[in-house]
Amino acid sequence: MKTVDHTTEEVSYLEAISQALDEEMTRDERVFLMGEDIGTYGGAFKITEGFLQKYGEWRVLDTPLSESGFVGAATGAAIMGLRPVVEMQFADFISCAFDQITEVAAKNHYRWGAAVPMVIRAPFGGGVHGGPFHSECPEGWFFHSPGLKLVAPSTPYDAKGLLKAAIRDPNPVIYFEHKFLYRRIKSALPQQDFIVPLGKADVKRAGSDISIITYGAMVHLALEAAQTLAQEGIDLEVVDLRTLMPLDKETIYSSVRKTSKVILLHEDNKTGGIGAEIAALLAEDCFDSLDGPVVRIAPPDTPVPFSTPLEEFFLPKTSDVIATARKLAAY
Amino acid sequence: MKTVDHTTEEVSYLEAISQALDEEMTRDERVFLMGEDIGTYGGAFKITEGFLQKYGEWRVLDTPLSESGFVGAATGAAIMGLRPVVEMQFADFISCAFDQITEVAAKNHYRWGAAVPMVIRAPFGGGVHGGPFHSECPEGWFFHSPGLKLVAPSTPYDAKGLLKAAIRDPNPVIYFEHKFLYRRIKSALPQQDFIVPLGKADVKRAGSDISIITYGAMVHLALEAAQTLAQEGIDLEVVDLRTLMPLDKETIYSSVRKTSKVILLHEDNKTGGIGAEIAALLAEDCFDSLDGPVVRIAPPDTPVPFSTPLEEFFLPKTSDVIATARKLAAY
Amino acid sequence: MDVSVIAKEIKRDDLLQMYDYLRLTRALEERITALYRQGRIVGGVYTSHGMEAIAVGYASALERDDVISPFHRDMGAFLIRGFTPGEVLAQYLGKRTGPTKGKDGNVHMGDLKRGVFGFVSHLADNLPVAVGAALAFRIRGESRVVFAGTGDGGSSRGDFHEAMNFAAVRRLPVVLFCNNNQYAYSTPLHLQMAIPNVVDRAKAYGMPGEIVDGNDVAAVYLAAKQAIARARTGEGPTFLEFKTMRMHGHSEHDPAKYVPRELLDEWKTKDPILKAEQLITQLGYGEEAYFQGVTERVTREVEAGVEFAERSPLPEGPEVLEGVFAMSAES
Amino acid sequence: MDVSVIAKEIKRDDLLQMYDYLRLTRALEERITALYRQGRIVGGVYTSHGMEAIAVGYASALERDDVISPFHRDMGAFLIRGFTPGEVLAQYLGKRTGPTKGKDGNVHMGDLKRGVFGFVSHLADNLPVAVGAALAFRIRGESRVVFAGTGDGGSSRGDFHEAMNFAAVRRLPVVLFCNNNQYAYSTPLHLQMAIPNVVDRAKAYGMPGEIVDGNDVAAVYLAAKQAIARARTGEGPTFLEFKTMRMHGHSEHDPAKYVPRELLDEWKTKDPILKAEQLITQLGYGEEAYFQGVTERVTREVEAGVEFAERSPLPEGPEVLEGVFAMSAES
Ligand SMILES: Cc1ncc(C[n+]2csc(CCOP(=O)(O)OP(=O)(O)O)c2C)c(N)n1
Ligand SMILES: Cc1ncc(C[n+]2csc(CCOP(=O)(O)OP(=O)(O)O)c2C)c(N)n1
Ligand SMILES: [Mg+2]
Ligand SMILES: [Mg+2]
Repeated sequence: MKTVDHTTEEVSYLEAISQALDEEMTRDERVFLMGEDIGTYGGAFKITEGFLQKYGEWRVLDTPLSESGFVGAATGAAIMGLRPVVEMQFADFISCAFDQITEVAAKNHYRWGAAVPMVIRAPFGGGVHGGPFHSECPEGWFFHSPGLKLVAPSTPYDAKGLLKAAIRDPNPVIYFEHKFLYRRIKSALPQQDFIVPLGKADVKRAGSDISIITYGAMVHLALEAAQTLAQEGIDLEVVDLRTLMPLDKETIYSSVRKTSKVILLHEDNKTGGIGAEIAALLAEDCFDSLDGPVVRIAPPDTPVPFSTPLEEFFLPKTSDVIATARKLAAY
Repeated sequence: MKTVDHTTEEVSYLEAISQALDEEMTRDERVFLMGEDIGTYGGAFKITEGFLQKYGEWRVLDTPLSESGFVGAATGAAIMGLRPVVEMQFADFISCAFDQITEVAAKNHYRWGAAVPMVIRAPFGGGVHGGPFHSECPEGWFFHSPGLKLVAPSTPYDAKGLLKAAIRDPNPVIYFEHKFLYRRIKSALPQQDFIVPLGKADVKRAGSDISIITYGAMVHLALEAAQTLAQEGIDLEVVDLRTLMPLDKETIYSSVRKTSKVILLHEDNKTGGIGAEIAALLAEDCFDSLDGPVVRIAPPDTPVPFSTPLEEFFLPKTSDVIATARKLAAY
Repeated sequence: MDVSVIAKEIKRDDLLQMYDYLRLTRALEERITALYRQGRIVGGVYTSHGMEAIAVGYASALERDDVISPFHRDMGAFLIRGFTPGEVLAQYLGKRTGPTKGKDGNVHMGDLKRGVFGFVSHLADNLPVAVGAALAFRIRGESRVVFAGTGDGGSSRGDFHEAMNFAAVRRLPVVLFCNNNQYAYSTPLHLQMAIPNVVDRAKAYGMPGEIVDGNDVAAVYLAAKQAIARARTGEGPTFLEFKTMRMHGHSEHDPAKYVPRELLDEWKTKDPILKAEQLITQLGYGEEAYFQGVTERVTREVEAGVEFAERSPLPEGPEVLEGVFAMSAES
Repeated sequence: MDVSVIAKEIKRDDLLQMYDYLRLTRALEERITALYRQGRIVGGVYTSHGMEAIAVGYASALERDDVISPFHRDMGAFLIRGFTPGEVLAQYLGKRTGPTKGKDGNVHMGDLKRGVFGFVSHLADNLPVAVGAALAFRIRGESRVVFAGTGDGGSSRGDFHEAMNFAAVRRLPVVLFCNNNQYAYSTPLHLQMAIPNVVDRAKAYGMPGEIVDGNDVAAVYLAAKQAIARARTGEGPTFLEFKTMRMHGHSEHDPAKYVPRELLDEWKTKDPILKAEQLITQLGYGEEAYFQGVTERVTREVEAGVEFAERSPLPEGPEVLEGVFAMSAES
């Protein structure tokens, strides 16, 4: 997978998403886009800038303000053989389409055998002073709904490869793209077509002392902490889940069996987050390999606050990871 | 709390809910009811039979088929000082009101200080041949949404006492009442007014070998299993959570510290269910007390199937609990 | 409807075939009701008794390539699309030979090959999905049409609004209908809406609407034909309100005491089968003996179906685990 | 509006006070925009520039005891309800002295004591809630009224439908309005709805509706007065469409290149402040010098507000944890 031919210019996480959409639309005429302001305006974050001109108004549909309606419509179009990619203007508004996603799209194949090859793009996460309604991490809700796949890339490479894989997948996939990363990280990408397969985690840094299992923007926090900790002789292994559902238990377990100590890090609220599930899996399946408590680092159970000092307090910080890792190393 | 004066006739779980509503409406004129078919018809399960005649059409409102609309309306009425109790005809339809519950009601007090003293009654659970849309256990979604309290009684006593407490609580509370229990269990109740405080679990059976932590209909499974296991010398402690949010960590932890072995049992899908959170809490806070893997018993990650053999396979069974407990006891 | 118009507009064979399906629907549902009373049906039973002309009329007006997203009282549509009484009964008995293989129950049948979408309990959820199927036809430039409906009750849901609006804005090839049978469960129209006719809702979307006698299969057929033709020629969506009356309880367990006797008596005289027989007699297409022949035929068909269904195997427990995710989009 | 009608129907002081608030709104929002350009605002800025007459007009028409559920461009309503420029600016700067103490941002301010509900980003979510407040008034027999709005965009959401319908069915004391400023973000009306006027939506609910010149504060005031009177006297809800134009970008970061220059030029001549000044001059209530006096006064007020806000403390991190749950319903 990673025999990569780094010949392109550096592209941002945001550009990687644009490229994936563009390439898939060119490759497969069944792929089309729906969402608020994605056409003329090119999307609130400009990910689909120029797409309307290139693909026309029937493949780039500006919709009325109706998340439930257009997710439902995407489901119907997907059932009929198209490959819709729907944009939530902010992931927060996915609550308006919750019923269509969990009750219709997720259960459709199970109930009567018709596949729903649909992607919902959900720009999520905090650190952008968005407050309670423009910063949410809604993946926890959907993690608990059988029939959905969930993806959350942390790098331009993964962002592009996972989005392409999601579009080609025959199931409803929610693609959580982190707003904070959009323009903050860049890397060169292979020139040839590539995908990152769904369901495969990626060890972003190999280490021997503690496994930190995370995804999305938090991966960068973990990597930062790992650098500092390395100087103290604490060797962190950073596992980037990439796909949240289905979880790559194999990679998780083999990392934990190696290190015996685990930190679970996410930006979604702590209680009932994906970290809880991983802790439960480990307590059940890797109990004998654990050499210390399984520690979660996640925001408190509150909405995402608006004001800068509040949001800073709320979000996990590199220093939290460092402090936790030190304690765990000493356990 | 349990210095109970058992002077009433035996009442069913369903009657206990009716009584709680009736008594609270009499006690507090701010309490009123909204929902589909709760007036003239007395509710799909006849819980509010006779209420319309007794309290009139402005305290027992038959609504249009609009879960989002009437949960939103209840929120507004609650903000203005009333105490709405809203009925979902089946818990499954709560997905239609998901956005109002998680984005408006749950966050309101946090955002601008206005309390939302509202109760949403959600008849949930399987075992009634309801299929994918009339059997759901949706508590996992809401467990992950800060600002909501969640309740799930297993007995007529708890059903009555918790509903009264929920109505008196100044926060949005989702009250999960198990359809399977409605007419299947009965007990005598105290004649005087009583509540079961939110946030307190109840040890339904004290035991020394294994803690089984559960709620709702599954409590009865656990108690049944405990009887069988007792004959084999395995002494199960059955912890009935009763309130799912906030969790009574104290009772959970003290049970686990006593027994050192844990089974988590619920009817909600396994992945991302409440069992996951409890396992995570234990792995973090009681790691040193654990003498074996933390085992979850829960349905697989599928919708609730319709046909009898499928639903039987899907739902946890007493025999599952027994088999798991034996294995764990031998660990 | 004027008989001379009907003679001109509807072919003799078509009318007789519709009569056949009216009778088959009635016979099948009466058999299902009887089985229900014997306790042999799994789950609930919602019939189209007295409303059979709607599904029979519209499904007869469609081309084979068109798609139906039926309402929960549209048994006739399934039969016309080739679901045999045996398959239907197998579905009601939770057998593996039912269209959902026991995964879902009663009218929740769907089959992409036969152009019928599976019904979702959550009312009106199927409308955005149907509109999306029409969007797929529009995007691909196919001259296919979607026919999709809800009840008077369902028309109060947000998804109705979002679906209607989106269909109108994009002028999609879809016919949306409301089966107005005066009640949503126990809730009469005046507690559901403050308008005299559901068709008034269409005005909010700039969509043409029409009131049709839902008990007159010829009227339904001709109105559907016209709306379908508009959709097919790119003139956009139409809304049809079929006036009718629910003659049984909401489901077979409901004695429907809340419905005034006189209302039922009045509508009994408008029974769609009676009406069709009068028409056929007037047109000289058949009389007593002919009708008797149909009786015998449909009875045989239904009984053969019962036999098939009862002989059919139940699914095996582990089949629960199959089908949550699609392996390929081609189903 | 006919000047003689206005002279008769609106008191001189009331008109002059509305003019004051138009100017204060404009001055405050221009100051906020300037601060935004300097990078001193936390989060986004959505202004009512060119639309100030709507909130000023309707809020002036209400009694003190009535409740407002404002739209996101209704700054004037906050000012009229006694939110000082200092408090508002503190909110925009995320200070503890803002109405949400830094928990939420920009126009998401609410205060029960001042009868203003906090805005929820999810458009139209506030409408069912507002309708519920009106329901509380109806249940308690109070003669209070709710005024609540959304945008042309928001009127496509399901919650708009469910709120409108419920208000109409129960004839609740609420005025619902749409601020039709021609665009939802970048999306023009014709991609949002297939009707010429948003007011056409009211017909679906049997609710009287009226089109009002939203740039004429006198017209807004009088139309609001009339609708409020209807609501107060038990005649039920009214829908008002205020025609106006968004003169800035959707938010201050948006250059709004998608809006034709000519449209803006045309609407510039209809500026609500210009219109109000013409009216005041015509009526002989004031002229140049008077207007100049107002300019000085509002400038002073705004500058005092800036000073207050900048001097105000930020919240401390741990305040994040406060307020998720209400301790008592009395806030
Ligand atoms: C969203 C939702 N809420 C509640 C229900 C429960 N329910 C099932 S049918 C029904 C009444 C439906 O009335 P209508 O739409 O008029 O259809 P009818 O049964 O009269 O044909 C209700 C409330 C549901 N299926 N979906
Ligand atoms: C449910 C929902 N989806 C998307 C958004 C993002 N969004 C914020 S404002 C806006 C456009 C609103 O248009 P309109 O209702 O006409 O109000 P205006 O801003 O024009 O006054 C959008 C799409 C939102 N706030 N809520
Ligand atoms: Mg009906
Ligand atoms: Mg607008």
